[in-house]
Amino acid sequence: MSKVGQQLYLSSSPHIHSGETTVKVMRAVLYSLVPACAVAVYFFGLSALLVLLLATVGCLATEAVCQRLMGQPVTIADGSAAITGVLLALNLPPTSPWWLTLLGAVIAIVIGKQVYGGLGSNPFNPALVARVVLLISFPVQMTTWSAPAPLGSGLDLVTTATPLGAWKNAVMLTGQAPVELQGGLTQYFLGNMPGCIGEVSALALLLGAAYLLYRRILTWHIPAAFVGSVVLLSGLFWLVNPAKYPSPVFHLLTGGLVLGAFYMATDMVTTPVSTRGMLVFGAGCGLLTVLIRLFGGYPEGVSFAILLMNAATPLIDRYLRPRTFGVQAGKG
Amino acid sequence: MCAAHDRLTEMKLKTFAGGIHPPDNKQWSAHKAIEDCPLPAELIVPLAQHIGAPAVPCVAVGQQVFKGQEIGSAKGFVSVPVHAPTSGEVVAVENRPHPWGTSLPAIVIRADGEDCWSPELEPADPGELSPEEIVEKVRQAGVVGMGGAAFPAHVKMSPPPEKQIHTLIFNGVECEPYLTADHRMMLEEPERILQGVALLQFVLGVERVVIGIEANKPDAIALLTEMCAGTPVEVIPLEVKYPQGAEKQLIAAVAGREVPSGGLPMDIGVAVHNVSTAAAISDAILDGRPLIERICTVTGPAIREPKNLRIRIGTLLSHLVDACGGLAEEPGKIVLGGPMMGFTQLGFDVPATRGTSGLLLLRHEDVPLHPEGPCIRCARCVQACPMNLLPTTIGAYARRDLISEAAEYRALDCIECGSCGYVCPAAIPLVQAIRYGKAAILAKKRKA
Amino acid sequence: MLAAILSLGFIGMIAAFALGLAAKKFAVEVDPRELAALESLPGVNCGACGFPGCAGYAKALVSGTVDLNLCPPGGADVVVKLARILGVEASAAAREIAVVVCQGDNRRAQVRYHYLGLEDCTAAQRIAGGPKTCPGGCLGLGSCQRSCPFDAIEMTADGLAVISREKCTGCRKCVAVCPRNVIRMTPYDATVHVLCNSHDKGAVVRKYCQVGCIGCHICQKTVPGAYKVDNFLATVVYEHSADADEAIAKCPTKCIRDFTTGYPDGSSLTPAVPEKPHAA
Amino acid sequence: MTDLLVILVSAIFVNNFVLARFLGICPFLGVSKKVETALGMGMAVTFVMTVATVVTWFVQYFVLIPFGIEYLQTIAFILVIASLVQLVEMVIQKVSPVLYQSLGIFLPLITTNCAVLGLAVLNIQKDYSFLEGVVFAIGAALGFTLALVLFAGLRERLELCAVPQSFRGTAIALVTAGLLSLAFMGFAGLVKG
Repeated sequence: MSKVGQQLYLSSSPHIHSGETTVKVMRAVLYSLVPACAVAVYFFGLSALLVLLLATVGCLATEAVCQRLMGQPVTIADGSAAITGVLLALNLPPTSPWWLTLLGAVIAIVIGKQVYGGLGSNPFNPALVARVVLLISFPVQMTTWSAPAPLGSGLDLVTTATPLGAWKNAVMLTGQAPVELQGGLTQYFLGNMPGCIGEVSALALLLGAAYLLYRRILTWHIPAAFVGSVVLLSGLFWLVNPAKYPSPVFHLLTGGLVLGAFYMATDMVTTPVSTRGMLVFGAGCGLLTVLIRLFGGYPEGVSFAILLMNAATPLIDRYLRPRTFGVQAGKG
Repeated sequence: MCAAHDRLTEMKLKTFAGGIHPPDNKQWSAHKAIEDCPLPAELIVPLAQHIGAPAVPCVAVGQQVFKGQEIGSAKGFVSVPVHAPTSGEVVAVENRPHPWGTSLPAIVIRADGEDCWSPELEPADPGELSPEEIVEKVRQAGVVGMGGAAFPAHVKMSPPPEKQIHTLIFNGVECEPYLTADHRMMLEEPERILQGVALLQFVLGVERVVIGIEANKPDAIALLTEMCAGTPVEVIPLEVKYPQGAEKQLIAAVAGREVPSGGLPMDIGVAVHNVSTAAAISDAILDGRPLIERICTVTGPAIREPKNLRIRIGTLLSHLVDACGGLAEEPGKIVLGGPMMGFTQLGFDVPATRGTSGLLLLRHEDVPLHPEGPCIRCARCVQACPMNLLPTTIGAYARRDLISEAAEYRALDCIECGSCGYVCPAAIPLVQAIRYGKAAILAKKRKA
Repeated sequence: MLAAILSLGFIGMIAAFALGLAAKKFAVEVDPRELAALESLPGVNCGACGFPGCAGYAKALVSGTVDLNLCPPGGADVVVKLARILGVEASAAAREIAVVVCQGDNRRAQVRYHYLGLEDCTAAQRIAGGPKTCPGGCLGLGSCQRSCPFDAIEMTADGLAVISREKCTGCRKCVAVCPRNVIRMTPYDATVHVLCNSHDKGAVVRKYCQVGCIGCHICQKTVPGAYKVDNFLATVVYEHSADADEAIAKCPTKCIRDFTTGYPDGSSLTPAVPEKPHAA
Repeated sequence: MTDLLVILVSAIFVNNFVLARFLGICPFLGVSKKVETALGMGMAVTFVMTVATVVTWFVQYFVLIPFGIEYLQTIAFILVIASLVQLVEMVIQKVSPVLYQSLGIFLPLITTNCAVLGLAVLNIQKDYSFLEGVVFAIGAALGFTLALVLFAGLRERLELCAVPQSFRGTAIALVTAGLLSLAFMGFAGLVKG
């Protein structure tokens, strides 16, 4: 038999691997966002495309510069910065000025991610950090919405209010929900409504999410708990006073709920690891979202809700560990 | 057979929570009948082949020994003697490379080619033996758990009186990918297994006896079911999932009960033995023969002709490779045992021991090499962990030497099955990190 | 005005009374010497003394059952201070520092397999005894570096730990963490060391390391008394090592080194020690 | 009843003492390295805040106002609160040495803690009744504890992260506190408090 040289590998077990890698996971998430981006470009035209490109390139460039400055290997090829960029763009209005988009990209990567040590270390979702910073710092630019102008329709982007914004205004002024908002649910589902680039089309987002579920990158827990608690709580208010509070379906289809529940709240890095923890996390997001939407100062609460639950994630992880095999419930 | 397979896939199979589905790769050797490995010229019998105190040599250099003669005596209760695997001359009692990674005491025997059994070994009539006598004979025969852990079998056969065993489970799961030794034994030598089953049932006085087999071995399930018809032994097909064959997971699947953390199966009235152990017990009593050989699967993409070999304990791995037609290719990794829990070796100059269920040779391209990245908290390890632990958290604490935190997250409950490491997309050596943490926790406990 | 003085005074009286009562009722005895001892300790909580942090050591000190010189980071100053506080005779500990007695980095010493796994020497040592062929050589995975509370250990690009003479406080953490016992405590004043940790025969050492001690006795013959060779490995007899540096040039494998003239090759550390007293 | 609830919710979330009013930053940064310690600190603060509110309310309405010496409010409050904290410290040291050790030097810090003093002053400014004041105090203390525990959880997690050398310690803690405060801004306008 042949002589074995020093070319042998020795390691601890296991000696085989599933073949799944971080890069593959990130790529799959990017692929799953393609439909939402396509719909956005269809409805909002070149300005949306520009925001998407600027945000993505901005995030990649910022990450590369940060890592170069800190003398670390540049890992922008792992796709995580690109995801942050795309998600950030999807959370911006289609008419965002270029400087706003770039600023958001820098904030997301520097404050949201790299100061914590890069991939896997950030406690808050970087894209949401950037969105909230921008929302608070530049409320005008961040809440200037435009009605969709589908490609080929010849329409220009016209400034208008989002359905949630319109509802909030009406309730503040008259105490009553405007009737016409309840009507366009099918249009909302398809994405034909004003809003952030990525939050308009529930259909496209769900398509992508279905792919992620199929690839087992998403588990159902967080989205289900998120959507479920929103339906439950908003349904409760709706049943009590349908004239003032919008229906659960309205809640689901408008604003960033689908984007939030399936993409932002499922960011693995910033969410709990145990099944029970994920359910609590999702339910907490839903609860806070409805509370902020119905009673808060902001018309949309998804971003804040997720950030708040991000903050609670370490505690959830700590107190909702899975019950270890062979340990009686309630003991250790 | 086909019908049996269909029935298996239709049934809701018993299993446990968590676990993974690696490709089983048993096709390399599953259809190969057991072959006798040619007797090597020299056998190196390590004195430490089991969990517990190593045996103490009781022969001198130059002494002639018979096959089956005791050459190392047990030291203490949790220990077993070792025996000469063939007749010949003791040529050395010294440290030799051992599969555990260092040089350890071993007895080297030069075979005389006669392969002559010791005249002192005599078959016994089990009907005339008391349970205690059977246990003692099993101990003298050096029988250990043959699934890999090599825990002395007589210890599991003599539970303290307050722990009455009511369920006896035989492990024919063989959930490690690549390995087919138990599978072939169940197909080719079921009588040996069932005789051992009957003996254990008698010794422990149990009502319920179960043989658990993974559903990817429909032929073995069909055969044993047929042979057990009319006996109290029940054959239960189990879902194909790793680590179905881990003791605690097997009990959970079959008996629906959890072994308490830090406890033993006997704490909940269960005893688990491997099917090959049952066969070895049968040999020890009915033939009076000690454990000097076992079935070992030599397989993997780097071996020319994968086989299931009947090998003598103490055969060098190089000899096993030669018996399988040599190497097809330069190996990248030599693994003793299965790919999930086996140990890598530095070369082929170590002997097979009683726990050697397989020799797996991987090519360079089969070795997972992609570099470790940061944990993205994807929770795959959490979902895969059959013990419901948080592997990534324990690993992170352990490698930062935050030992009490690792202990708080129950690192000691880890069974090191490797499921977390298998699924980790960041290629973090989780099992190694947790092992490191466990060792540190135990060291700290000893100190305190 | 009067109201202000009176009312504030009244409130103050009540508070004082309540506090006085509480001070009596909830009094907790703390040995003032313990506080003083804690104050004089460096407070880095390195654990070198073997107690849980400086507070633990301070408590143990007051109990009078432990030595005063268990705090290497504090050095002689702290021993003197502690002695004054506790009213005992000071036995100043000679300063000791840790030295990695190996020069066999991955370029000069043979690596016998590709190690995959944790960047940790203890973990690697468990995989077939570690990836270095030499049974005593530095594994170069940096466990000692990570254990050092004073950032005194450098890992060279080729995987060798080198300890800075200036930064090392002699806390022995690295000594405890090294699975190969290749880090030794040496007197600070001794600057010449034999940098090898292999007891294998010369011929064997030559096969796996270019810079290992082969046990040739030349150093011992050159400077009698300053070296001793035990089981094929030379070591410096630190009590008589004044002229040990004369053997450096004679060593055939260059495994003797004077740290005042340079750290092992590949290290970026620069020797910054004043000339030796006898070298004038 | 609704008023009390509004006061409570407002004090916990909307006008969180740490994250919206930026009071009590010192213990927030100092005692947030471990969740257990943070909980202990939270309880100590809750106790001190409630008792301080009760006592200062009485001092204000039965001493300062009747004697017309409201201008001595700050001094009087500090005096009362400082003695109170001393008292708490002594009791804890006797009753739970472990808690005492982990709270360490931060217990005396409550003495001059602006959160406690700020609470007492705000109470008077807002013309709260006695009951409202107590509810406000409990809400503020719960909000403080919530922020502290959330923050401690985050910091415990940061211990396991590869934070760049220059950001380790207080720097990253401050960044995190900022982001946490940012998230709490989502509660703005939730109730008019």
